[in-house]
Amino acid sequence: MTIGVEASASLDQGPPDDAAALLAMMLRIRMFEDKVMDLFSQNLVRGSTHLCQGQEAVTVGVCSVLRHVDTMTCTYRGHGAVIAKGAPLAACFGELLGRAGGLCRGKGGSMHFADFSVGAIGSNAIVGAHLPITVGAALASSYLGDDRVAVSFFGDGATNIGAFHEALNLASVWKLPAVFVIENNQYGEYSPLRSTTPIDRLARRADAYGMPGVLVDGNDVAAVRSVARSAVERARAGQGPTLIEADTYRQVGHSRSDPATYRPAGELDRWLERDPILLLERSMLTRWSTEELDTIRQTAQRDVDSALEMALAMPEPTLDEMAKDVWA
Amino acid sequence: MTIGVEASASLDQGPPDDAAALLAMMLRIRMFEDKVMDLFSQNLVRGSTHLCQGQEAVTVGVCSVLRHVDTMTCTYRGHGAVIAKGAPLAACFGELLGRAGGLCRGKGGSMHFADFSVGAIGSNAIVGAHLPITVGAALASSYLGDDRVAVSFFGDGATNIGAFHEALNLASVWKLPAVFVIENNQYGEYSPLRSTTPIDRLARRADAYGMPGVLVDGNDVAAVRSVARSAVERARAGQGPTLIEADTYRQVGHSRSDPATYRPAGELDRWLERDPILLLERSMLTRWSTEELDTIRQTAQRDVDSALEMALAMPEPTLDEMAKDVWA
Amino acid sequence: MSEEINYRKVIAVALADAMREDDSVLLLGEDVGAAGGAFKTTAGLFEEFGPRRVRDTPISEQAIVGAAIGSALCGLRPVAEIMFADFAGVCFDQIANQLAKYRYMTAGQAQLPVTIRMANGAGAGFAAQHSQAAENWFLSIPGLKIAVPATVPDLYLLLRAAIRDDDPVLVFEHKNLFALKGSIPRGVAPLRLGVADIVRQGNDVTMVATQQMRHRAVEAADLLVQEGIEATVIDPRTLIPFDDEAVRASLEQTARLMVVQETVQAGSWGASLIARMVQDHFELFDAPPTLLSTPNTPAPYAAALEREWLPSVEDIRIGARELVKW
Amino acid sequence: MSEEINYRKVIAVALADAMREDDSVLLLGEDVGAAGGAFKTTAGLFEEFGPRRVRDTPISEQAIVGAAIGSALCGLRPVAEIMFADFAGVCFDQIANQLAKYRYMTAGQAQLPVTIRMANGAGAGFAAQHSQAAENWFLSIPGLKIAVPATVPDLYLLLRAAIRDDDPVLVFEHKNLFALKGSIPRGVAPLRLGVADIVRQGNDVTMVATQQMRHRAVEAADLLVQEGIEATVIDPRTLIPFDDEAVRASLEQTARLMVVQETVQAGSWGASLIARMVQDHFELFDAPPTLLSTPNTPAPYAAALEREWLPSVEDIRIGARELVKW
Ligand SMILES: Cc1ncc(C[n+]2csc(CCOP(=O)(O)OP(=O)(O)O)c2C)c(N)n1
Ligand SMILES: Cc1ncc(C[n+]2csc(CCOP(=O)(O)OP(=O)(O)O)c2C)c(N)n1
Ligand SMILES: [Mg+2]
Ligand SMILES: [Mg+2]
Repeated sequence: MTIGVEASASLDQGPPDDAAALLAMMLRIRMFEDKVMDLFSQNLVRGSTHLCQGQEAVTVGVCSVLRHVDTMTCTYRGHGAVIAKGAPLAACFGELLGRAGGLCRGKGGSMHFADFSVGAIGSNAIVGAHLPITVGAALASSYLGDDRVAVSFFGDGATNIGAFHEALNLASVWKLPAVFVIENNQYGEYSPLRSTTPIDRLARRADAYGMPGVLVDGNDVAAVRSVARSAVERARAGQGPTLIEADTYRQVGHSRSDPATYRPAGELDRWLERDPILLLERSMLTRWSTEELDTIRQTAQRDVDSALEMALAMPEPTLDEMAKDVWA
Repeated sequence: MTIGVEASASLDQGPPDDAAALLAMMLRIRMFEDKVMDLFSQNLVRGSTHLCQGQEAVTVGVCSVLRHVDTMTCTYRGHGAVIAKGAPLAACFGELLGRAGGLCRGKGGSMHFADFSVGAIGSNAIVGAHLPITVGAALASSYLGDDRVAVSFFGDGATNIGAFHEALNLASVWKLPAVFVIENNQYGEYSPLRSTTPIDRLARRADAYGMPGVLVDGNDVAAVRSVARSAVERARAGQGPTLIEADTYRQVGHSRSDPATYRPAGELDRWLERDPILLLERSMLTRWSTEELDTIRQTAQRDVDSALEMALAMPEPTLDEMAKDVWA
Repeated sequence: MSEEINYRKVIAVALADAMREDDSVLLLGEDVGAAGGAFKTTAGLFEEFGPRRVRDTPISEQAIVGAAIGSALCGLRPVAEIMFADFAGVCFDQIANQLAKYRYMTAGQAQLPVTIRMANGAGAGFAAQHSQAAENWFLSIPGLKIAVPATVPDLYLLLRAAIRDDDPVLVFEHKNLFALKGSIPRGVAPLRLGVADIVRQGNDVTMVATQQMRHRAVEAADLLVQEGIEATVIDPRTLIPFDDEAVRASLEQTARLMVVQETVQAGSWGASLIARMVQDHFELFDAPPTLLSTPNTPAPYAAALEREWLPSVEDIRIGARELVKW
Repeated sequence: MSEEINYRKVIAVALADAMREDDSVLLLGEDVGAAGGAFKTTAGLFEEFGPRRVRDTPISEQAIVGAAIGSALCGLRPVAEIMFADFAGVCFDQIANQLAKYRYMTAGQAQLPVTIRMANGAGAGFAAQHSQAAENWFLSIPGLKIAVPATVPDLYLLLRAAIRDDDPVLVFEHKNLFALKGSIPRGVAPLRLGVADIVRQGNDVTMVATQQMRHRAVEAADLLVQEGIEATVIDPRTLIPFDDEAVRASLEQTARLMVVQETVQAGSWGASLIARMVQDHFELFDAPPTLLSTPNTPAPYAAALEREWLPSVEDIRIGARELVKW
């Protein structure tokens, strides 16, 4: 059995700034997503949007061990991952609002955040489709002999699509420097995992590809970071890919139109008690004062607020933007 | 671990006719395929053709526990499976030759043998594409509450394609009466299994779908039959699908144009010593005389020869055949 | 007979009627059951017909279409949902190489009474991977019928006809029409696939358009009256088979053809129609046929860009005006 | 400069030249390496460039195309092989929704210098799932370039151009042309994608055809001379971009257009071309444009049927004769 639950690594062992940086990033994402909810209700966001409140520890924990040159792909529920990888908040809001100053000049929208300058090489709106692409990113590292690692985030539901299978198999047979991270938020749209998947622990699927599978508490940022670090080191050392299953929870509905009434009573509350930000703050109280934590929170809020302000001031793309970027 | 190697079941326990029937069927297939090789060289077969000499015990063993109402899907390397399921030899040759009396009136060819009247509901030329279709056949049985089982044969190489993954997962989560049989002939086209697949035993992949995976000696028809019987009974009992890996060997090249020079020296010889027909005949010698075995062989040869003669006498399809069967 | 309902909701009505009529009809797709569909187009069916007949699947489009095919081969009449038509990309082989060809390759042994429903089209800011008019992907694949309903009654009737049909039918439900109102045509004769709707009659120009563009064409036609231009608007309702005859008959009057579509020019149904018409009825044309398409780009997200990307009522009006002047 | 070689073998020559020129070029696909390709089109490359640059993959077309995309995003210039073009069905999403749209959705951040080679077309008895002219599946997907070489030099030049191109290019290698002979155009200027080849000049009719049909068109044109008919034959060489101007210029002389293709009418490149030509250059036409296509069926296996299914030299000759008489 390749699955192990990583014991929660304590942040106490790391430098104190670490925890602060992690908390700050998680707060930025949470506050960003909360703002997006507001923007919804003001009808400022088109199409659909998929939020990640409750899942911040996964993307922040993993991205905290990556450099900008390492690549990251993610899903339509990707705001958090792209922010965690280092994309500027104003350009993120701008993209969401379809503005010229957006990450993709307003052409991609909520489901297609990308910022190549920080290694966020694509959010994908087709379930699982970015996994083969991640394999390609890892192939490039291996081919060029550099030490970049390719990381991919995707949902529990995505483990049932063909692309998942093909990608993991190829990454393993070529021993590529890739890390596959399942954000197991317990649901694929409105379907609980057990209704679509005949096994309970998705990390077990790693066995089918001869790669290690690791289960981790996805609401414990330190634990996530620890397993991610091992997987990234393994990848850099040329030992091949790892599958990480991070157990977490989507605190909001699947998308803007989902009130999430299908959740059993009490489930959300139980998970809110294990809110990743709450858990981190609580663990930090041994070394940090409440005031210090408040300052981190206020800074994050200020950053998010001013980013939104900047974004709202951005112009819409001009019409000549439409024909651009089809071809090189 | 769900994998077990089934101990070779002896045919001695069964009625004596059993062994004779199995042998006769295996010989028919072998002799059919040998004839196809001849037809190649006479340029009577169009496109490509994929032969199954050496793999007969798998399809014959499995199909021997099926009824005509049970469905079977297979690949472009499907002559053996379709014959084992009960399709008439003359119509098989006719299809190969593109004649009006062919199974599919000459419209399908070598890669698309099908005879719905015996439950052979399709040979597929797209690797893995028939697996989801098999799930549908099993769904129909489950929906209608009858006791039909849906069986699918496919290659080792096919276990790396997305459709395999989606099909096995769905069959398992719906507990459908399906049996998935990997004909592991050690190669996908020219690629040995280990070059494309990071694990050595494909039956292990069953774990990823919460279904039993069974490894069996695919050259031992009795052993194959035994594991197939268990899997079919399990399916009929509503306990869901099984993945069977039958270890065997493709004694000829991948397709007409392949001289199979990539095989390591001695490999073919070692497998020829374990030729499934040879093994069966040897085991039968305790209860059957050499003369009796010869008679079975001669009958098979006569059947194949006369079937080919009939097929060669069949007319080509008339041109009005072309426009038929696009629509119901 | 004239119960008011919207385009979104009539889908479940048609499905329920079909399921009551025929026990071999079942539904499968992602969240079509307990949740009532990502677009709520199957709301209530799970409650009425239960989990045997309304089946939630994993996110496995190849398995969904394959399961539909296999169950059809074995006597069922499945209706599969592919949530957004764009996801036909991940199961394209099952649709194009399996579903479409199975009957032919087996010389008619295989029965394929399969319906595939998909939410189609642009206009609501879903961006490039969720906004395609994917019916154009399947035009060159013999063996598939393609329905593109634009109104509530057509959606009801085409869905019923698709499910009753013994051939595979792809039904594209335009997601920008979900709020459109109309009445359920109950007790009405079943629709034959391949019969156009002559939405509007006029002698100056023949406009052919489907789904969202049909409504824009009608709106433009209404405005053109002020300029003294009378347009015929034809909605073919199905692209395969296509009611060429309806278009030809109208061209006899108008001698001018304009097709409006929400896809690019190349590989489109509009270009195919125009090519057939000029080949078969060249003498009917007094002016060059006009095809109004999107620019040669994927669908952009930003509101201003997507608005510009789709042919507008104004584009149609200007196009028709020029065509009539020619 | 005039080394004789066949269409099958020139592929490896072009690939080797590209790989020698640029170390970021690598090949991936099923059995492209050690085995030299299912059609032996990559023979010798593994020996020269080794397993790092010539990579055998599992049977996982989604992963193959995805790996090409991802590696291109990170600086490589991959050439992926999809053995038969029909298998584009199992990786259609990766080609149509990812490869084609990635640059646009990221507003030009993504670089996609990807080439996908596929064996295309009918004529050798491979039946319905291995005989399609799959270039038609991609016409309506903006973001892809499509090359359809018909001769040895064109195949060499187009493959080189595709690999050098910074956009995704699908290169369809027609498997019924593998034995065709020709010379390697070494030392010749690189070809620009989007420039037609005027194969033959004549004032009576303009024939446009690609791949196998180009050769039949030329053969028919040669025969038509006996009847006093002089045809221009244009091979566009790429379908996207398409050299409309070459066709227009020829129509100035001939006023008659005939397109020959090995696919059905609907959704085809030929129909698209005709629709553009009549829309943009209506006044040039003295007769209805003619599109010669296959019947509306999948490719049948039997020799007699497949022969009948494909437009023949005789079909072309008759079609041209009638068109000129019109
Ligand atoms: C191929 C494909 N099928 C279906 C969808 C529609 N869809 C979008 S999100 C989603 C659920 C995905 O669940 P999961 O992988 O668990 O990720 P989560 O949304 O929970 O983060 C589905 C079915 C899609 N985008 N792509
Ligand atoms: C989707 C797809 N990819 C590739 C091929 C080409 N192809 C035909 S057979 C084959 C090898 C299959 O190997 P395996 O599954 O082991 O079956 P075997 O041929 O050994 O019986 C390949 C790659 C195909 N037909 N379909
Ligand atoms: Mg989920
Ligand atoms: Mg094999």
